[in-house]
Amino acid sequence: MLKISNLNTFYGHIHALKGISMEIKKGEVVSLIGSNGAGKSSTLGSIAGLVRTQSGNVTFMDKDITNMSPHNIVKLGISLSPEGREVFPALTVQENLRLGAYTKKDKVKMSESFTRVYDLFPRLKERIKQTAGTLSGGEQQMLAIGRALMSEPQLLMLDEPSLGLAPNLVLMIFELIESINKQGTTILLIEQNANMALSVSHRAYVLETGNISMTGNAKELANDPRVKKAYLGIG
Amino acid sequence: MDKNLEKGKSKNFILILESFIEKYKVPIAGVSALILLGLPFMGFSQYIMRIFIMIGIYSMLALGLNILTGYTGLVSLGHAGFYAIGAYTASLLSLKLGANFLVAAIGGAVLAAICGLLVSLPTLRLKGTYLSIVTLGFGEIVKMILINWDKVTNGTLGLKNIPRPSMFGLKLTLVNNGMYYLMLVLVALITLLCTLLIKSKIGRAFMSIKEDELAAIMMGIKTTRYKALAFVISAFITGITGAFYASMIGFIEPNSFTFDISTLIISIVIFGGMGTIRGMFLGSAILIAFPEVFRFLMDYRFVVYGLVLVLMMRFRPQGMLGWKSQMPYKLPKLVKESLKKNNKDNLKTQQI
Amino acid sequence: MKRKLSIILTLAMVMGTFAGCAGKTSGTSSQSGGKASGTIKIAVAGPMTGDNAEYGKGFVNAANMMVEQWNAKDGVLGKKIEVVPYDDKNSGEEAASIAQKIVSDKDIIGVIGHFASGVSMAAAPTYQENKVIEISPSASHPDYSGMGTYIFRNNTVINVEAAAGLDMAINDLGKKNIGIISIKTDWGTSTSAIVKKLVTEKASTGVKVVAHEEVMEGSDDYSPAITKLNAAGADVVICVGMYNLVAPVSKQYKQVNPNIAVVGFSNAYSQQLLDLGGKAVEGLRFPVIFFSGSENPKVKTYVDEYKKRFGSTPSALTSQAYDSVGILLEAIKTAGTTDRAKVRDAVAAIKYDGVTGNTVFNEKRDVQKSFVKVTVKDGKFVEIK
Amino acid sequence: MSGILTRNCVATVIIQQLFNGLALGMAYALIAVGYSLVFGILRLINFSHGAVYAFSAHIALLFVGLNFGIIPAIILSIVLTGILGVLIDKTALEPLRMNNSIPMASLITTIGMSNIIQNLLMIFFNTERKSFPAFFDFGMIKFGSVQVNSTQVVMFVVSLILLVFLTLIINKTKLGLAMRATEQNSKAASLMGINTNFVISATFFLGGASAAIAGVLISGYYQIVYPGMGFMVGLKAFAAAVLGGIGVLYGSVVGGLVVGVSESYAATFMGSSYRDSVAFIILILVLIIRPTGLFGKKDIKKV
Amino acid sequence: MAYLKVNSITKQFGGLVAVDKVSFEVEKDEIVSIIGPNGAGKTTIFNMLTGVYGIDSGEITFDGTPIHNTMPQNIVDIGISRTFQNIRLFPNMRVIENVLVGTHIRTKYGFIDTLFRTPRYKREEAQKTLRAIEILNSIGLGNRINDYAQNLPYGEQRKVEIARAIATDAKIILLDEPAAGMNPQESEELLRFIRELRDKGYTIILIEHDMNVVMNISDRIYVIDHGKKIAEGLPADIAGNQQVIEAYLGGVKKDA
Repeated sequence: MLKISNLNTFYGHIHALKGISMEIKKGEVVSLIGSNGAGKSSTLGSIAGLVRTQSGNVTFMDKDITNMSPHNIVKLGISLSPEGREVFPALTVQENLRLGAYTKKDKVKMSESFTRVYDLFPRLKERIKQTAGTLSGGEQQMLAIGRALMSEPQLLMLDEPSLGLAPNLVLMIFELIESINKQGTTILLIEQNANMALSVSHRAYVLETGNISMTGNAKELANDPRVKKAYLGIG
Repeated sequence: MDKNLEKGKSKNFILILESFIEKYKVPIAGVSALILLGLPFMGFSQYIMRIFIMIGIYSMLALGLNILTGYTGLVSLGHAGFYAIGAYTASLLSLKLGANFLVAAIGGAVLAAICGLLVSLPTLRLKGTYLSIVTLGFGEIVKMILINWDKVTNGTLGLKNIPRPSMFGLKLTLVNNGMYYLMLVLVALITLLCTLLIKSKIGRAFMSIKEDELAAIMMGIKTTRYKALAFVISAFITGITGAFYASMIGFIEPNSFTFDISTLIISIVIFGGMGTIRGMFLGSAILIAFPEVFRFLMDYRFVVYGLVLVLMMRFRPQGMLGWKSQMPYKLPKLVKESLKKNNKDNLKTQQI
Repeated sequence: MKRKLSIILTLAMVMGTFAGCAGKTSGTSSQSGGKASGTIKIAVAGPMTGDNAEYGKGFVNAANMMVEQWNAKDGVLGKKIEVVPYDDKNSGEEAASIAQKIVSDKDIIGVIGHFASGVSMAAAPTYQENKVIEISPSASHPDYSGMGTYIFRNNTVINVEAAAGLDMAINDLGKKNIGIISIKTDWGTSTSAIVKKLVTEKASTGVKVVAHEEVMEGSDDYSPAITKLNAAGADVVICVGMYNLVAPVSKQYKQVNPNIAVVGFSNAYSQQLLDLGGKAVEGLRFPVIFFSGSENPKVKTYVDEYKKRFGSTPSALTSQAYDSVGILLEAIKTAGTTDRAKVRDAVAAIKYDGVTGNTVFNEKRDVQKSFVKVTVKDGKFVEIK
Repeated sequence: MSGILTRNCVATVIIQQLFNGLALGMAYALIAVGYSLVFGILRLINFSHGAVYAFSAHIALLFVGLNFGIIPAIILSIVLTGILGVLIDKTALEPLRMNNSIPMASLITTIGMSNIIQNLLMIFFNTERKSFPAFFDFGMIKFGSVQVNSTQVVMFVVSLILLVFLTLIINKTKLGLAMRATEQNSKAASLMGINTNFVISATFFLGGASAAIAGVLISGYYQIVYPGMGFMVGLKAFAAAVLGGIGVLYGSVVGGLVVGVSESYAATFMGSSYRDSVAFIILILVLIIRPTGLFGKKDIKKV
Repeated sequence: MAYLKVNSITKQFGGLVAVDKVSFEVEKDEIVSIIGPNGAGKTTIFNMLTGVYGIDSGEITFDGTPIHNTMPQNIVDIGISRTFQNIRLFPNMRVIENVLVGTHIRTKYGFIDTLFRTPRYKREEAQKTLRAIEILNSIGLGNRINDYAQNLPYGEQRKVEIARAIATDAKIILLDEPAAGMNPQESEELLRFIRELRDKGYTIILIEHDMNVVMNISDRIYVIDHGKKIAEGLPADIAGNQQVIEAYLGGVKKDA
């Protein structure tokens, strides 16, 4: 479904992605793990059109989307829930979600999306009129994921969804990821919490200073001593 | 990829240019000095000489604003206010108290600097645009005071017959090119002042504030104090320039110091290249000469002027000469000597 | 690509600058080096661009008309006359710079301009130092003509005009409670001061200034000032400003008090006053030295010609510029030489009968003229007999 | 001077000046809205706004002169001025955003644009002051000894309606939602599928259109139009916008009214030559006490 | 008395308690790590230590002197310096200039010295430049002094930041995720360097995610979660602490 080949990205003079290639198939949960600054967010940014790439290309469902502008990429069915949640603090929960469905013209479909998201996150339903800035961290994360789901994406990209959440919430978020995936959405996940990420993923890529250092089946990677040592501190 | 390649190329170009200048700096400096000193003898008309003086004046103004905006990152839209304070104070000192130019100019500069301090104090807690807005307001308020404080400033009638400077018993005028040489001296002094400041811990503190104020604070830099200092120095230079301008033009009125002047100064700073000293000269040379050279455009010349600003920002926002030096950092002499010695003494200092 | 473009841009600009400077230098030096060529040049300096461009352009129009008449009769001293316009943007700084440019052209005998007093005064020292005659058709600052012996003013001196205006307010209209609204410029400030002084001298007759308001040029909203004058009980307003003050003040005042009488000054005398003021300026009175509706055949031909060529009625200032050119040319003719010192003496001694009446310069190089009283009736200027 | 004024008169003057100030203030508010809209979304002082305002008045005058009728002329002016706003953004500012230029570059660009527009106006319309028809003059309305001009009333009412209308657009429409989203976080907004460049251009259109309405109203009030008309008014309206908290619409209204009324009183009690600076004095005082203006929100900054 | 003593400090943002009654102590010449999941409040603690934020309650003492709610500049002067989670160098200044800014607070010449290039100016400027070169050499950036900070690769930018912190003559250096973005060799090098620093008499407080680094280098570890301290002890203790594993390493592994 999504194919990245030989992608190079620079931030100023920093070579953030050094020719990475990867692929995601329909229905998969793929995670991207690696330490801070390894290039995980740059990868998502390059796919979503936020970061301009210098060379290489990104294709989505056989369509070249390299360096397309973000709003057009959203229309094609890719949605990103960015790191740090980035909800619109002065807007209400309802308005935030409404913005998630900005590209949808159909009123009926939109209300379906609302129902789906409120079903997934009953907490948000209780806070419809509250401004997003007043929500707790966990609620904001739910809102960010819910917002990304509003456009009914084919590919959902989540950047550190468990960041700063209490353990029980983290568990809940990962359960959600699984259930969203079961509903048919393909997911690309960035997580620092490698254990958790690998537990819900089918496959994973390990990024290290702009290069993919390992890739493979999630279970195998979780048991790989190198991964354990580098990212779990065990062994 | 191409972009990076091109960047590499232009870096090389700058390096070659800079090494060339470095290599031949003595002859280049000599020739430039000779040209500048010899200009009056090259048969230029007084009109052209006058444009040269105006370029000098605006170079000084730009150098002054550059300290504040180019190095410290504080954008002032009210420098015409400091310019006016310098001009009026100096003129009043020489008209009413008969002070000679030097005393009057320093008086003007000091008052401008004091006003710079006063403006800086409340504005230092303001960020970015808001600070610019307050300086804009300051410029307008200065104008209002000049208009309404009739008893001292003579209101809208302005001050006239401002005496020309006398030095060593010689009255400096445009005709005997005294004003031109005085301008050269002032420009040289102000350039020296700026260079000395920039290449010191003070300059580094200024730049660090512009680059990242919080990081500067965390390095122990008393940012409030340095921002105020930047205001004071900037206003001081602008004030001196005002004094020189007044004695050159002989007649000043509140309308000589409008918002347009403030924007012209800032345009020069950006046009030439913020945070560089060389840029200020080229910036003012071009923007001051522009309306003169393009007089034949008549009505359209200020349209073209606007267009030049817009295009410039679009294609070269760092300014004409706004490149970063590619030459190695200039180490102080003492350091070079001791490094040489250390090299002989082997690499014992390789550890902390 | 972009970099190349910008480098080209940079180079082009730098080259342009130097080429421009150089070009100019060679041009001027050849002129100053050689003998005066076959034409006599008159510079017209004023705002050709910017906020007051209408005045500068009016000066140029008038000058061209006058010069063409002379050229049709073989010019002066057998040489063709050329008008060279200079734009000073009504800024002292630009004017001073232009003055340098003008004085470096040896063919230029004199300058008609500049427009505002402050601007004229910034340029005057240069003319004086270089012995170039400056005749300003509009400068009104009391000290202007005192700047030097080559500095002339072909605009009425305020004292005389102020007295004429006041006379209309007090004697013709029979009003006693005078309100003054004046523009905060050198001219406005000094004129209103003179009016006030004159009123004080007549205090015994019960005339008094009930309020004086100074307004900024181009504020457009004069209601605060008007409210104050009205509350102070003014029954006549002396409006010290150009048409752009008199018209809106009349408009805004008449909305508050339809019976207010307004007296203006000759500077406000222009077609635009009628265009801008409409009905509100009906009944407005002011003294002028130039009256476009005059029966005087000389004035009539001039006005008709001007209208035909430029589509509007010439204003007082434009007409003074017209006469100023005439004065200068006449003086050259009288002097019989282009030697500026001699021409200057001829100007000082001239008796010129132009469209703005008889012009004679006094020892202060100011003009003394008689005034015609004019009012607005049915959208036209009418002389009060 | 006050010796001549009776006490009753003083009261009348005070009330009268209040009305004068309110009408003027509402006009400032309308122009201020344009600054505020653009600042809200781009954090940029759009120095070309004053020239845009002057442009609108000239366009309206042009079409009135061509016998289009008053209403069509006004509508054309609003539309064309809005388009001018969009043009400024598209030709000059959008490329800068794409290049991630420093904020100062945009500032200088708007100064350059202001130069271009104002000088083109001077070339095509001449510099003299031109008479503008008094569209809304239906005579004076008297309240006791206080008189209010009908144009003042129209100005106040139309401005109020317009501001309510703008508020509705911003709070109730999809475009408004997109505007608010872009304002708060343009990166996140683009991730929602919002074409932020389009939204910014739309903002410039609204800014231009509101300047045009202000242009028509104010010109109808003073009945004077000239290319330089936007300069001082623009600076003061800008001060008003900052005073109220730039980026906040009702802040602009309050700011405009404060500037208008205080100017009016400054002219009464200090003299008209002080009025132009009153806006700036109040502005500076307010900014010292509240660095983001009366109703401005604090930018939340992360360390 | 501990060298640096943090006693029950609390910080609230709005309704959110970011740091809740956290206490810890650092002895001289120690390397102490503070770990915890992202968003746990570690950086907030650094911000309170360095004076960026005031504290709502509690106290911080350094060598017996209370330093909470003091201006950041004074805290640098006292001898605490830091690096940032997201590198905050002066990007358009050269590497050596960045480090020279670090020496600013220890450079005593004044305005007049600057203008007249007095011997005092020359002497101090030379001393500080030498010191900067020395620090940069020791951290392996000797060949980079002429480069502009923004042109350096990520890992080297981190090092410059550390060099800049050292240049303030700090006694305690706070490192906020110094190993982030470094490859294993670079981390290894960094580890060695931090140890060397400790041996030279610097006290180090570290926020780090790279467990390799943390476990290998720390003398003691504090674990923060949700603004609260949940554990403290030697690396070995922490690695075995069930609460820590749950909070930090990602809790219950499901059927994976």
